[in-house]
Amino acid sequence: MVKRIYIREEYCMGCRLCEVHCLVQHSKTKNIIKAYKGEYPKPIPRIIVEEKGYVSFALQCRHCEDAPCLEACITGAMYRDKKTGAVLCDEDKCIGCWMCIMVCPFGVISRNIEGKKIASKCDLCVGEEVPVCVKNCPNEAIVCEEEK
Amino acid sequence: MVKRIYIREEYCMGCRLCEVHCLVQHSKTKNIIKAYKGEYPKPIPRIIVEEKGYVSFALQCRHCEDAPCLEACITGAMYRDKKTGAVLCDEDKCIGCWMCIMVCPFGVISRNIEGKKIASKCDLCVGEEVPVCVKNCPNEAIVCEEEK
Amino acid sequence: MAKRPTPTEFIIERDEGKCIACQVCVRMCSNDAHSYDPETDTVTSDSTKCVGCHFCETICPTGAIIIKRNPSEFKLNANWSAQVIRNITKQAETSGVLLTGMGCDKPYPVYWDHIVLNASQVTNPSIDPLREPMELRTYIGRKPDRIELTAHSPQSTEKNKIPSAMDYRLLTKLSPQLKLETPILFSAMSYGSISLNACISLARAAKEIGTFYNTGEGGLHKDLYEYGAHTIVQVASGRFGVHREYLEAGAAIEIKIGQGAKPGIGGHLPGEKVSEEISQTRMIPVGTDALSPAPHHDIYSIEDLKQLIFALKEATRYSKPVGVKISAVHNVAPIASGIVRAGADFVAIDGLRGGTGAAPTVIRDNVGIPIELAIAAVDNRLREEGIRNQASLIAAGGIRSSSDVIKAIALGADAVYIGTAALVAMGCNLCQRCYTGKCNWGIATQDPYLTKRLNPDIGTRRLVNLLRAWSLEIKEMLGGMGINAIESLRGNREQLRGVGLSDTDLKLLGIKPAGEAW
Amino acid sequence: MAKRPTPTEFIIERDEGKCIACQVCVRMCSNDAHSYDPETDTVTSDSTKCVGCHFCETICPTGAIIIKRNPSEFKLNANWSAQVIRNITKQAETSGVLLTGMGCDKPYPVYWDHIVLNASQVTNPSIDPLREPMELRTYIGRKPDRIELTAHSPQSTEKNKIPSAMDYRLLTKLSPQLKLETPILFSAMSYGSISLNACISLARAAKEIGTFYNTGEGGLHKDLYEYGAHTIVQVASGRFGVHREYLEAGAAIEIKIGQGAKPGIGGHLPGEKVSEEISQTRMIPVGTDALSPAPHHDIYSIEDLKQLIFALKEATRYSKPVGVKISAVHNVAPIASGIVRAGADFVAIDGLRGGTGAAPTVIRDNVGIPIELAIAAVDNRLREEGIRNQASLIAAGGIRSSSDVIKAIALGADAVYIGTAALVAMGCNLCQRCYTGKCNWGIATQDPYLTKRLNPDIGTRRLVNLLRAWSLEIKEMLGGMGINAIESLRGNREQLRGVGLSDTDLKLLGIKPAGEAW
Repeated sequence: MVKRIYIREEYCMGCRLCEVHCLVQHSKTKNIIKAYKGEYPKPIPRIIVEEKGYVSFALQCRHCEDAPCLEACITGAMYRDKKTGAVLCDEDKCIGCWMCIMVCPFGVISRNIEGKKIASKCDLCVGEEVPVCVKNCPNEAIVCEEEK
Repeated sequence: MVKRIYIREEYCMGCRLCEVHCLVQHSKTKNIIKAYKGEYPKPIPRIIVEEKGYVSFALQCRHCEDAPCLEACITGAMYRDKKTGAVLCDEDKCIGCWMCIMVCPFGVISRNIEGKKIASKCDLCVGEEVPVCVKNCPNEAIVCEEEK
Repeated sequence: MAKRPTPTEFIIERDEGKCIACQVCVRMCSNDAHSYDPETDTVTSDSTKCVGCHFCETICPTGAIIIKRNPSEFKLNANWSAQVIRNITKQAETSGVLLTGMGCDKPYPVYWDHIVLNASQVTNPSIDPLREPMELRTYIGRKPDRIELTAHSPQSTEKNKIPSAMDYRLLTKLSPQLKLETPILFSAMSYGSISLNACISLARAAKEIGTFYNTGEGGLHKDLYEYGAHTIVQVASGRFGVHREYLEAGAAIEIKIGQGAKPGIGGHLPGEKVSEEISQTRMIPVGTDALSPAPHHDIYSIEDLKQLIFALKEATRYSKPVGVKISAVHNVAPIASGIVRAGADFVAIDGLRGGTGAAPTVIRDNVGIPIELAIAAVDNRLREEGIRNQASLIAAGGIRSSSDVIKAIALGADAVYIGTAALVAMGCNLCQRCYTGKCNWGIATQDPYLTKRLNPDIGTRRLVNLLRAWSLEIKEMLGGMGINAIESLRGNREQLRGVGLSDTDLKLLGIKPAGEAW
Repeated sequence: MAKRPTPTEFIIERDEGKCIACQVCVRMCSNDAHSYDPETDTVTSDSTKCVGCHFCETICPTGAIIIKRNPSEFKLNANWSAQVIRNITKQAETSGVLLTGMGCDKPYPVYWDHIVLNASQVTNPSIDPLREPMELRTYIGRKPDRIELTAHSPQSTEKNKIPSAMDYRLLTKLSPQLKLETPILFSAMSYGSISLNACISLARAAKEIGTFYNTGEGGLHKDLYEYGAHTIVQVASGRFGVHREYLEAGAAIEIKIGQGAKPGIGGHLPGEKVSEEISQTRMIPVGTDALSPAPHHDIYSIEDLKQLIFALKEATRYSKPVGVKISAVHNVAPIASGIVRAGADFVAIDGLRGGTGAAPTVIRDNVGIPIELAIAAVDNRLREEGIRNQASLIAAGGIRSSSDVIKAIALGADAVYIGTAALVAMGCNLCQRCYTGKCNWGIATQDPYLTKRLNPDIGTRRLVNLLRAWSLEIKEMLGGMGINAIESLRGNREQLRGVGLSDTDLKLLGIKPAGEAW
């Protein structure tokens, strides 16, 4: 079964700790202080908190069943992991053409341009039992559940 | 009615906080620490505290009814604001000839020479309800009243 | 000096080596104590704005923030403390009554801390609560003066049958009771003084544990009706939110006469907190101040109170207990006696250290008596008058731990209310600024940006954890005394001994000094 | 070591990131603790010069300065504290009496902090002072033993007319009274010990609030005559500034026998403070020491005191109350009784914690008794002797808050004097260096560079604010008790209960312990 990350928007405080921990998780050192103060290229988070007034929610790749980015990718960098069903980006193959970004209906793929140009997106924290955004949300506003 | 700033000299402690706040008000950032530590040209106060023995008082442009600086100004930079009756210096027009300084009977116009040379004087804190020297005097020794 | 700069009570210490300028603190502080300067890509703090709630310190992902008390120190003086000087300074500037939140913070003696518990040695066996059953179940309500039974006609015709409980029928009509699985209830905290998420957390936790929460004078929000079986609905001097469905929804009704934090004083929810939802729940227009008068304007005597008690009993067809909450004042014992005689099924007594959302500091810190003395006085008085069984006694006001609970029960209480302890479980760090409505923990606020910080799933879990932990500890202490039911400890003051108390204290508490045997 | 460097009592912490070198601190410190180095454009501080007045910390525009106590710590010792060691060291170097300012700072018990107040619950209604009238008005002066009235010949000839107050005429001749709108007066603080601006602030605030200030033994500066109707003029052992116009200017006269900070000790205004203006006001040559003897050299007995009381009454044609101020000493009750019998219209009693401009530290901290015990003792004694009505009782000495005021009145005082609290309202932070004449706040100084720091417009406003705030709080507390006039609380010790007091304390204070009903 594919696990999905859901946001319980009524409890998202807008603190953006999910962004912080996502960035650290996807840094080279995985050390929060080095990730922010020492790394080049500067890592970027793959989850984005949207805010309007007092409403806020965290958003990241939905790992769509019928994912437009998979079709749009011209190098085959974007692929679906067989085991987890997650849509992943093979950074070695990615050439930074941004086609995926243009077709993504949720706007959750980012340009990562500090080093080699690549598309940056949620990978459900490959290798972690629970994605770090879920684990570190102080208000349990981000949950990881089997697809409903 | 023209508002004038008056000094109640018997309560002027000589702390010079009026100078500090005047400087900050006329700085670019209006941030006290940046105004003192980071700005170029370094802003200067438009109010000056005079001291002799234990007598001290703050002095700034009296916005004279018959202002010699208005007549002395060769570029027309010095002008009287119609609404408030304040004598103001248009810094774009001012060429720093210092004629105004020479004719001022109170000696309350200063040379500002760190950037473009201009004459620097009290503008009654354009846009503020109460001039900052009045608002920030810890002993209420500076008051702003309709002309008596 | 005309107006001094705001005295800085706390210092925000930021470890620049650890700060990653992620701005979580900037986003989260409702007092705007932190700010980000994009020019320098640094976060700086303005300590004068810090209230000491420790939210930023708690949430900072690198532990870069430490909140310290500002040591700004005057000359050492046992009488003119920094706080006295600051209070006078503030009043010289504002001419106003000093306001505060939470309970009395002055160092009056805490009698709990001068009472020790007994345990079994040799002459009676202690009990291991993990192996043997241990009963904390408590019933709140009027107990009959005597029980009348009739022997059933035995169903079987066997001779010499030993009669069992089944063979008897209860003739006495029992009064309605609240059944508590642990002798701890959540104190009255109104929707308005705390957020709906906080109310929901309390309600769910009460349901899960098998106890009760109390609405305070805030009415019952529509989302809370489902927890009615675990709700004590309050009727106070403003009568806000009181209507038929409200009374019927609750498992019990409490008439609030007074509260420990501000005896003799009314309440005031400022209009800016009266949102659409609160307006509907309290039945007052949006944006109007909710003023609870100091007295009930229809209760000037015990006789008046009796009328209200029975009006409420009538309205609910004598189906639920009706109690009265008072603050512990000098005459608490005779007043409680009057209340019991007026027909109350329980009396809740709130002591000097009881909390509040807002009170004049001078009232909070100087009016009323400590709850320990009040429990002893009331229990004594009711026993002397032979009416102790006619009502249950709920003690409140600064209960901080399971040992406070067990000592309160041994002194004579049937159960305790906890308010501040429940708030702490939900996150509160007692910065005492509840009255500002800017609670960073999402508890004492109605600001939708702040209230969502309290996820009621988490709130419920934490409250349930707290009550489970205390209940376990109470069982351990009971077991140590060789007692297997909290009922057997109630009013059993022989299990208590005083340490460091005067003779008068011991006499009033009705306990012996440590060192004296039974 | 022949002479040690001055011990550093405080540490000046300067945050270099915030210091903008504006030099406000440099200009303002009368102790020259800060200095500017133009070479490096930085301000540095010499902590050894800091007295802990916190003026620089308060005025610094960027909050760059924090004043801390120097933690310089000796080996922990409950008996030989750092202060004891420093005092001995100082005396080993100077061979002098240790001097200090303000009141006793030693941790003798403060009984106010062991007394709680009552509030109404059920059996009597509390009162909301915002909705109902609440009377704080207080009259100071001798009250008649009994009132005689005659019925007026009714103006109308109507039959069965119900007589109104207008139909009666008072036959009893009433003694002169001071009318206070709130039961708080400003204590004696002389022009000389404090600046004229401070005196003007007190006088104006007294006028605005409707109460009184007290000249102390400093005479009446010509600028203060206009506040005569709100002035109590003092006659003390030095008789400085006493003349006919002075006596006539005041609303009441106070004979000063003693003061709480230095019972049994005289006063001493050093010659350097005797400026032209002070010389004229005190009627002594410029630059001479103003020495007030310890005793009045013409008062060695109650009979002598009686002569002075009546001399002053004669001099003012019995038109104003004449009172006597004593410090609270062991025999305060019989002494007060003697004073009342000698004809005093009020007795002011100044307790152990009362302040001063200068006193030997050893006297200040060791002589006299706490005011709480003195009030109770004097009130008891006067009641027992049936002469309580013959004089009003003004309590003084360390009243810090509205709760101290209300407790003093419930114990038996008619009103209280506040001195230190008034100084704090004007800016004082109790650095206790009044005797140096270098008060940075412009209060306890005659240096024209410093006195102008206290703008009397601001001083007046702050004092008025303080009295308004306290009056409001007193009304709230009274209302909570269900009492609508301060007169009904006076000597009403049932409204008080002791917490953490010994049986003897309770007996002497004449109050019951918390937990005991009426």
